Amino acid sequence: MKKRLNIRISGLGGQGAVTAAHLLAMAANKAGLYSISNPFFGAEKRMAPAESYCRIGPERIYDRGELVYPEVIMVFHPQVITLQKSYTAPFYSGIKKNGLIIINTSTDLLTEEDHQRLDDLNVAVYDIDATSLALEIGGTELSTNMAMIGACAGITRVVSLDELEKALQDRFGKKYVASGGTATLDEAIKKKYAKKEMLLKKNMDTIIKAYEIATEWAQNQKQEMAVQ
Amino acid sequence: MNKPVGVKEKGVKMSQHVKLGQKNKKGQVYTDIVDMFNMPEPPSFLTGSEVIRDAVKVASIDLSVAYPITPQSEAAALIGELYAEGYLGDYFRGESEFAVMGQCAGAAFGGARVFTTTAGPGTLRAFENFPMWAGARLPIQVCVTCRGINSPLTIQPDTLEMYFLLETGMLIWHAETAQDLYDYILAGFMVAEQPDVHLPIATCCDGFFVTHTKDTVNKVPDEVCLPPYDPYRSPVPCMDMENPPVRMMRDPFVMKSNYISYSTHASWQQEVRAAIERSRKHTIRILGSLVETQNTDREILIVASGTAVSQSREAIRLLEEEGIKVGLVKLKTIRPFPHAELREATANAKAIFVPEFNLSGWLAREVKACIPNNERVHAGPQVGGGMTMPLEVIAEEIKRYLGIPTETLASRGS
Amino acid sequence: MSKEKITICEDLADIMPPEYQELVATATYGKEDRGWRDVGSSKELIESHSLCAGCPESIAFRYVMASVPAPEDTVFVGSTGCTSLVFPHVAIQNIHSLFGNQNAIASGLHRALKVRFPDQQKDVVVLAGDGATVDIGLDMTLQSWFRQEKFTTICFDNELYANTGGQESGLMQRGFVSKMAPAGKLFDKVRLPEIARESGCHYVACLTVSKPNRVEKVIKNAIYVSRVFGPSFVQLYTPCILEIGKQSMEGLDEMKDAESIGGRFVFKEYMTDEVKNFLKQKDDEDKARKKAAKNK
Amino acid sequence: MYNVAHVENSKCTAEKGCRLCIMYCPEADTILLNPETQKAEIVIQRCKGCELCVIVCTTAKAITMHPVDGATGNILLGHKQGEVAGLGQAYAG
Repeated sequence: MKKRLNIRISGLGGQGAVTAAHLLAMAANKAGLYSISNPFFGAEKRMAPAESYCRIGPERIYDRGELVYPEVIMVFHPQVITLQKSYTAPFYSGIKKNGLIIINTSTDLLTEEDHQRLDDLNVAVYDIDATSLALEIGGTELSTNMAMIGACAGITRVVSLDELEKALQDRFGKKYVASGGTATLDEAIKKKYAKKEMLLKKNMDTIIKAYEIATEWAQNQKQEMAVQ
Repeated sequence: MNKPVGVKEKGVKMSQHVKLGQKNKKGQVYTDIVDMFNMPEPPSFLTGSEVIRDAVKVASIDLSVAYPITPQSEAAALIGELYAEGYLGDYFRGESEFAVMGQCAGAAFGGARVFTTTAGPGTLRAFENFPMWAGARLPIQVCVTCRGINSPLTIQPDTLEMYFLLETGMLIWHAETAQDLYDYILAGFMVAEQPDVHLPIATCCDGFFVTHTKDTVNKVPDEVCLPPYDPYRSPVPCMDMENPPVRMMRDPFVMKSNYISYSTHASWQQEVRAAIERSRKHTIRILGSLVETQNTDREILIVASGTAVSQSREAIRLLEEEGIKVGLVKLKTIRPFPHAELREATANAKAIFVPEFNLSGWLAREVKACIPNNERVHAGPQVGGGMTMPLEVIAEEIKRYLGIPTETLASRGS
Repeated sequence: MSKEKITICEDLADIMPPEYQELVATATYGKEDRGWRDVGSSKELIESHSLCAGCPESIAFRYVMASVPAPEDTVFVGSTGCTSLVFPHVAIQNIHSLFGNQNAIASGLHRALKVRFPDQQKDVVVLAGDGATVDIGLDMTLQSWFRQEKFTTICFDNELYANTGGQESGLMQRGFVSKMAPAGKLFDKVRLPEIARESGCHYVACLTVSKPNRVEKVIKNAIYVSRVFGPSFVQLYTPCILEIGKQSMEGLDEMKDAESIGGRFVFKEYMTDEVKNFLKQKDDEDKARKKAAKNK
Repeated sequence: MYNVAHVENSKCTAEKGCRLCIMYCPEADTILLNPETQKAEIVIQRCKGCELCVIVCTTAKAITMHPVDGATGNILLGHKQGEVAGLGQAYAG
């Protein structure tokens, strides 16, 4: 793999953007790679802008904090773009050449100007209706983050499905240290499923499905992506 | 006392010389700190807050007082869980940082090993206590998870509060990573409690960058722990009515305007500062050195502490790709300040950059005050208010000095 | 345990100051039923200090030190003020840390002593002025009561900041003209005993120090109650004769005036029924013990 | 020049159980009970001369105030009492 993959995740509070970054980092950790993940250091509230960051690479990573120059940007919610619920404007500022943007949407949200700018940087944009996918397979919108992780891994191949499953086990399979809001959401998602195994399985299914369709998209891409 | 004292008959409490190898009530084996560091577990992937909890778990702490303030709240709450599991003698929530630090002082006066955490505005609210701790020679450890302190309200990381702590008479260590934080918390007690040191210690880390970031950490096994604190090895009497003297002073100098009072206070302050210096040898024994250096033979050096070191490491890597060679000096301790080490490491440098997570540039000033030909020191880059310091920004600063044209970095807004 | 902790090493005995030698010889550490009656014939736990001649606070100090039931296992926590001029001369370990945080210090200290000596009774007693207790330290005073910390808080109420030169304090009476209240204090004396009761103190007393036997009883009650039930509070009127313009020998009369009917310091005592029974039982036991000792 | 207290043994009723001056003296260990004579006794170097003992010794009137020789620290019994330690006077206005 490349020296470093920097992933910036923009979403709304409660969508699991922080959990997604932790899962990706944890999966990389399981794969024997180095990784660091952290949230944007704010007082995140439900439906307010939320950002998280994940850095993965084959060497010890020291860089931390906000990711200003990412290779991958994931947008978990259309309002990040449409209502500017984002810490950065435009949401793709700082994206590196040949980078990748994954947006959870059913329709194209970008203006012509946006497209032009991203084309100039040779940035690939992948729209995926992750929320519908989450509802369909996971049975709840709360699994949107799983679909997004799956898509990210499917395109970048930075971690495998196996490692993601191990990370999922780690995160939801045992006692986890989480602050107030995250702990409440953990409880909510646990209640959605009668059993913990169901939670793990449904979420994994969502990851796999997104992984597969994203892989297919990536294979059909003619664009050279820095992230592969 | 040179007269033999029958401890049991007299009911006098003597030092509890707990032997290494004995077990505590949780079954943990009292172990020398250096040996502890030589028995690492498989690496764990943890946030800094979890790392604080795990260090406390093996630190034989008697008492901890908590108060919520971001970003240390999570760690303080996790210590509470350890208390519920029986790893601490007592734990409670105080009413404000000023009170918390007072409660910590009371417990330390009573002979307990005390740990607490604070951040940013809390550090400043508590401030009156810190010089008092040092003056009373209380070896309390406070983990300072640095956070902005200015108005308007911020909760972002910013190391300005360390500047305020510099002259409190405390030991001040600055952790770069979660690993550092873990090691410093354990080593911190061992150094701070030495009879010839016996001072409070602030183990500082950059909030969020360390506390809320998941990172790889090598811990020691949970089955070992630090030897307990022995208050009767203190250079000042423990306030438990178990040891003499029970009467403090024959002629107190408090509030007296005379030369005896002046020189008592002056020599006491000198003694506190001397004790800081005496901590060096203990720190070196446990942590190896007060600094960490890389390629100090190079003409350009970065001197930094805390997370700024991490960002510098990445910047050096980035510059290396372009053929620009830069060396690094990481300062582990800020008090004592590693004067000799820094002078030696920077002897051949033509330019010294001091990147900092605050706009006051206090570390650059400390460096300037310490080395000859200090026009070599370039204070910066500096970021304030808690923003991250992209490696590109450090690299740009150095390239500008070298006269290498750089593309203007895209700002985050437009 | 009684005096072993202060025993002098024989080899050093000749260089120890006479005041310390007296402590070893005749002080009342470990004496059962020690009290104000011991003064005059035993070494007191307080040495000559720099309070003003005739200061009622120094009388109060004498009574408190004579009344503490177990000085050999008591630690005092003081605060900044006139009291901090006396504490260095007290032969009980004591802590001065800052101004106002005395109840926080005591909370930490008491808990540490409980952790270190789980099977021993160690008394922690806070003794601070009204500025420290009610103004700057009110938060920590109240919170230690809310938390039900098991120690006694004593407030030496002289109704002003004496050590800094007579400024208005929260416990000053309304209308009193003082520094920082040039037109007279505009609000009432803070009703601390009532606040203490509502804040969870199990035993509260408010009185002057004009009667040593009463002070002794109150101090002992407060400490006994704090051992078993939780926080207790004693407010003692110790007028600052200097700042209220009295002569050095007029302090006693001032206190007697203040405690007479209609005065600010009419003796007040509050306790829960539980505490009342406890103290009565303790009284009966003491009496029986003393009687038995007499008959021996 | 300042005053210290002096107890006239012939008037002192300590042997009958009176402890008023011992009790009300603000200073510790300053008025002691002499175990042999059973009379109250002033420790001159501790006495600050506040005169409170004179106030409480109303019945026996056994205590009087006398100046102290600055050089020797001895009580000058023959001399008339000097000005009292009227600390509050400056404020009495």
